Amino acid sequence: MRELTYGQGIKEGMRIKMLENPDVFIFGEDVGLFGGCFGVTAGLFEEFGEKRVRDTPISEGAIIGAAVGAAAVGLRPIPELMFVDFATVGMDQLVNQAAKMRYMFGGKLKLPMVVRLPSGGGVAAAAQHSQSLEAWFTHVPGLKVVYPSNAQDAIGLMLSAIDDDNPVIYLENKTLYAVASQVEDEVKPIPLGKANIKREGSDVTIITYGKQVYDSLKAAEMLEKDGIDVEVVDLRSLYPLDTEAIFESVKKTHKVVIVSEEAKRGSYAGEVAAIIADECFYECDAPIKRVCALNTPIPFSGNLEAYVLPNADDVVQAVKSLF
Amino acid sequence: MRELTYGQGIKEGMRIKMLENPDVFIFGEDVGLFGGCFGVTAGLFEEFGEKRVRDTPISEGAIIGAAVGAAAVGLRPIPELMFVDFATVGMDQLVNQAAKMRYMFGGKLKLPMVVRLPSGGGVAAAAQHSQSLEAWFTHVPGLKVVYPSNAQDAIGLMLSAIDDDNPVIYLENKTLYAVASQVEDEVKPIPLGKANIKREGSDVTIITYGKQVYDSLKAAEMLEKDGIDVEVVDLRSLYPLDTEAIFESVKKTHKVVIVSEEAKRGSYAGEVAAIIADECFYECDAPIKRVCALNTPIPFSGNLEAYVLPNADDVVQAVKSLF
Amino acid sequence: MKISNETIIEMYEKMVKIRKFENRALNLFAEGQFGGFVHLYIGEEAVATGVCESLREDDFITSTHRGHGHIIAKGGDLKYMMAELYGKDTGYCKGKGGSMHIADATKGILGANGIVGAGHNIATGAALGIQYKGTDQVCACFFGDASTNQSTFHEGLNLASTWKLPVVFICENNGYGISVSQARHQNITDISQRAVSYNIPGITVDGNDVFAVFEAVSEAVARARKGQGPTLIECKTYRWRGHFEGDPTVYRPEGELEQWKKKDPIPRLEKYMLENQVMTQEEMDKLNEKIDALVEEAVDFAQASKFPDVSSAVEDVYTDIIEEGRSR
Amino acid sequence: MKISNETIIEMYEKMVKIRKFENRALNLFAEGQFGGFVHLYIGEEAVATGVCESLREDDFITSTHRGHGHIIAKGGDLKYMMAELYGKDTGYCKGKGGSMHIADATKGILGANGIVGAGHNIATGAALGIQYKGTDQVCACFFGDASTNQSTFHEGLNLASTWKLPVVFICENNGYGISVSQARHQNITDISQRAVSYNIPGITVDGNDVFAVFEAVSEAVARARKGQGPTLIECKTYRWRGHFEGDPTVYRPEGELEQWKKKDPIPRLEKYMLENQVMTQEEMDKLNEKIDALVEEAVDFAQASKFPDVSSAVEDVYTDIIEEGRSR
Ligand SMILES: Cc1ncc(C[n+]2csc(CCOP(=O)(O)OP(=O)(O)O)c2C)c(N)n1
Ligand SMILES: Cc1ncc(C[n+]2csc(CCOP(=O)(O)OP(=O)(O)O)c2C)c(N)n1
Ligand SMILES: [Mg+2]
Ligand SMILES: [Mg+2]
Repeated sequence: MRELTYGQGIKEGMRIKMLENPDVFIFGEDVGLFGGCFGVTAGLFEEFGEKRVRDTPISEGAIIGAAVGAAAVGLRPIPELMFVDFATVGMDQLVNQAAKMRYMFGGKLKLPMVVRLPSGGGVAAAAQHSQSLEAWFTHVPGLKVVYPSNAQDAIGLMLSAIDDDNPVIYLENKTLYAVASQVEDEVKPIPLGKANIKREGSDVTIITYGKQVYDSLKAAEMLEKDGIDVEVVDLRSLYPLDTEAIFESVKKTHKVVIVSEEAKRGSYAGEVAAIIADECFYECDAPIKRVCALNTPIPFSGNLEAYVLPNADDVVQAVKSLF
Repeated sequence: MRELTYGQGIKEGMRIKMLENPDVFIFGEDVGLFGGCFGVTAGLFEEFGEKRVRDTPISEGAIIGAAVGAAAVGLRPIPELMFVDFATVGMDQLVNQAAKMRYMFGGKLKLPMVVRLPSGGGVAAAAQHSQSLEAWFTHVPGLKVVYPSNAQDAIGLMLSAIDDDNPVIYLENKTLYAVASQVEDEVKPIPLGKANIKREGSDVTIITYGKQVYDSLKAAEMLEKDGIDVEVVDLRSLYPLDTEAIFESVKKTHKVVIVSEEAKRGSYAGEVAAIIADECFYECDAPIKRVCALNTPIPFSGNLEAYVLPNADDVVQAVKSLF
Repeated sequence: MKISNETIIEMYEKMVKIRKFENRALNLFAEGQFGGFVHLYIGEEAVATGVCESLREDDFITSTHRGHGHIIAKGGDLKYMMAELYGKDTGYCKGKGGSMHIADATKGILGANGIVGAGHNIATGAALGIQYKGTDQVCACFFGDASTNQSTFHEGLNLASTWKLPVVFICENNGYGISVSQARHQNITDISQRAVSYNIPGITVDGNDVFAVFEAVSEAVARARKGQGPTLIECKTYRWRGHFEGDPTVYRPEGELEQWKKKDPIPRLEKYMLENQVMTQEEMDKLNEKIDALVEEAVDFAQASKFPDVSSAVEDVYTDIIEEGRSR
Repeated sequence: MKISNETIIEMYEKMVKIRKFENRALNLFAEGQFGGFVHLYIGEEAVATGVCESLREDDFITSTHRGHGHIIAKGGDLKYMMAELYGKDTGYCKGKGGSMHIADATKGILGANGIVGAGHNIATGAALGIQYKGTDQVCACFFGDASTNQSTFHEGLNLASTWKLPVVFICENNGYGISVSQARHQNITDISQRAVSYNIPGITVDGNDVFAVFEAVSEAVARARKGQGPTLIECKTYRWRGHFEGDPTVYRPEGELEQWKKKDPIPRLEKYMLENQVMTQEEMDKLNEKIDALVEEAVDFAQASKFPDVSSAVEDVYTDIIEEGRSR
């Protein structure tokens, strides 16, 4: 075992595949000498050179669109956008091209590409640099979506994402980049679609991912003092979704809280709730709760932002409301 | 009373406000002499002239972005995109500018604009011209979203949307344009956030909007023969959402099916299900069902498209599964 | 530039093939044999032909909503194309794509596209792939005049020029984006001027002169193969039909279409071929008959083919996941 | 062009105001008094100043992530600006926006913007609004060199030129988009060349020469007011600080910053004013002191202000709906 930050984990995943497969390469704004806006690609430019770690002009449409073209002719690009918020600029390329090309062309093309998108708030970056947009991507047939919460998952999911022959949206939480955790010496690929039970419990299931895994684990500890035994499920992969793991947990606890950092309205958390409310309805003995951000853009001022984003206390309160 | 098509209703709503308020104007691709891709603006160019019904170059980003700028300096633009699928090209302008500007600027600006977006499948237009993307827009704080199902609602919602001081996404179903229905001689504005009970019933609630209102009503008739008494709620306004009407109906029927044309995964239908599963849980005595399109892009071939899109039979089957 | 007779005949064959395919599609659509949006290429045949004749089989193209001509010129098979228009199982896309999404990766055809301007970035990306792999392939990117106002035009040309990618940008300036004439959708007349923004060669040619197109593109392709970067080539031409089948074309000034019909690229080439003894009238007639037969064969093939089984609707979203069907 | 002494003094005052505000913000940020992304304008003061001096109070501007200079030059109040950097209730945006989103509609400031390139279309839309209303206002649109590769640059300039809208496009070419030098992000040297794509005047000026900026923009503004459409003006300049506070600027060639510091627009203007008796050294010193006091007043104001009450977080999303808060 060794300690790695989340950011280092993402990098290690990419590096392993770049060493293994010359068709894997990175491009995006300031990913080269600068090492990426959040330092994730630092050192890769020096190691692999400009051909494989390439700075682009500021045109998110060109970044995603060029990835589509490069993937279509046989490469495995890893485009990076600086913030998930800028996916709005390359949305056509992602949704109407990358996600649909294989289907529109009758399955006669594959598009292996991993789109890295730093997400989430908490760094006083305000409304246009703090969003969580997983609900958009998970709504689009043709995309796969992952969201690691720690260094080991970051590596394992990256290895699988790069090997995948389909476009994979790889979401990263920017407050986690510097968070260190234990990692196996040799990390194996984590199959897309496998959730991870971070904490076993029998009274209530918290389903979450990304940064909220930490808030949820903290809430679980707080709730333990009140005698509530919480199970925490880290989805890791948002599509495909590990419904089996979810249903198994719900069958055990009969209560569910879903925690995410998205604006609550139209959230991916809602999709998870809807799936449970349909396919696991009779196992639930209490309302299916969501703890999300408030339905506002993310404000700049620290206290406002903290109020808008969900935290462990909010999770505790939601769980308690079920008992 | 008189008969109008859905398309004529949309036009009448715009026309009334254009006559009333010189600040209201229309622009978009081929909205002028051509009368719009679906003929909705036909005649307005002749009536109001090029200043108020203006053809644009093909740049959806410029269309939405210019609407933002024009609204910011005091006008009430009605930009039209030809297909909702092209919102992907103007997504930044819609999501990061129109939706957030007021909030980011501390409430010191208002942005009255109505963005018209023809939606849905059923016309053999394939994957890039057939989507239903309401889930994206309803997820974005700062946007309001309406989706009329008939001529009268089309007028009433348009009147309110144009008068609204906030950006309103006005979704239109393209298979409904030519569908005629009865309309009051003088149509009053329909407040945003008010659902319409299209059919009263006591056994099950179908929540729907747009084209699926028709499928749902048809299903209700079919189910009547089996002795199932169906209530059909036409949401009309997706945000703000008339949760009161929904909860009232659920309290009566205790069973819910939500019907929409979206890809099921991450759908707005899921949001409605999630709200009920939280706030109305104890009133439900059966799984909350969704009937949506399959999780695929929309295929071209008629039989494939028909299979992918939901229809009355699918609704019947879903309802029956609850009894 | 000396163009061999063989090349000229090949180009003639392609142009006639496109014209006949499109005319047949036009009638079949009018008969209601298939639906959807169908955008025909009649009148513009010299562009696709001159461009694709400059390419090798292992080169790539990206196409548009008006793609039939590009695909035929790059070697697409009429049978699979027609079957796709019908939405049949044997079509290029197994009926999932239709007219706007025909693709054939084996021929380097990266697909027609329903999003105006989508090709600019995809072609640039394909060229990035080529440069990365270090081969001497190129990618030709077709697009219309009105698409040069789309975001992607700028993004694609900027990236391609900055990285000196092997892509040739082919603007088919037919004077309109649907109903909006060029003068109303942009403030310039020669779109090739836009090359200045990227410091790449920009050239305008008569798009109804297949030789002019072939020569300009051949030169651009040679530059691209040598690593000298992209070129923007504007081909002025005209579409004879409405924007899509069903368009009443109210926006056309009277007489405009007739003027352009006089510049029909096919009789123009025929005249040249006869005058220069490239082909005799008899040989041409024979070739035309052969193509008629090919087109009929394609129609028969399409009509005889089955519609896809509905179960296939949930396939091909991913390489590895088959989605749930309606039975659930 | 004869520039009055009054105008020169006004411009000098604005430039010094910007410089001092930014230097103070720099220190306050380093002290940890506030967080977020802060992009400073030091070194580029002549651009915002020359531009805004050409405008009337009822004209509009759109700004960028690097917006402080534009806002000060257009008449923004240092107090409300500083309070916004602190995220205070008294800030321009009540603490909801921060450095990247300062706006003041009463001064025609349509807002700083965190999305690179967002202004191109918004400014074009504001100009559309002006043209629609038939006033003779104009909108000036600020943006960086690297933003001219963004989709929006092309969309905005194309629409504005096609419709002859009263907008002046001001490119602040400081040679970099974050770490990427112009030579690596585009294939051209003079961005004003891109005007050719839209058939509008394009001109490059020394962005550190406030007179050159003022003259070029004044002319463009006059054209715009007369309904003659947009102009693209490139101002070559340099940012002294990192891209954002905290950027180690590893990408800068040695000596580059020092070279540019020699071209500091402020001493250059001071020299001119002294030589031409526009102001005496004493008067200048006095003005500097006055501005120092204004900046300190702003800091005091910001520090003394309260943070917004959390209940305000759910306000201002809409004009009419207040969202639910955490209490629910
Ligand atoms: C992003 C996008 N916007 C609008 C459309 C609708 N549309 C389809 S073709 C077309 C006109 C294209 O004109 P041009 O690029 O000149 O090509 P042409 O049809 O003349 O060959 C438009 C507006 C679209 N398909 N995609
Ligand atoms: C759409 C978008 N892409 C990327 C960024 C990240 N970003 C912020 S500023 C910047 C560089 C801008 O360079 P330039 O336009 O030259 O302005 P400058 O910072 O030099 O003033 C980048 C890449 C962003 N904010 N928005
Ligand atoms: Mg055209
Ligand atoms: Mg710059």
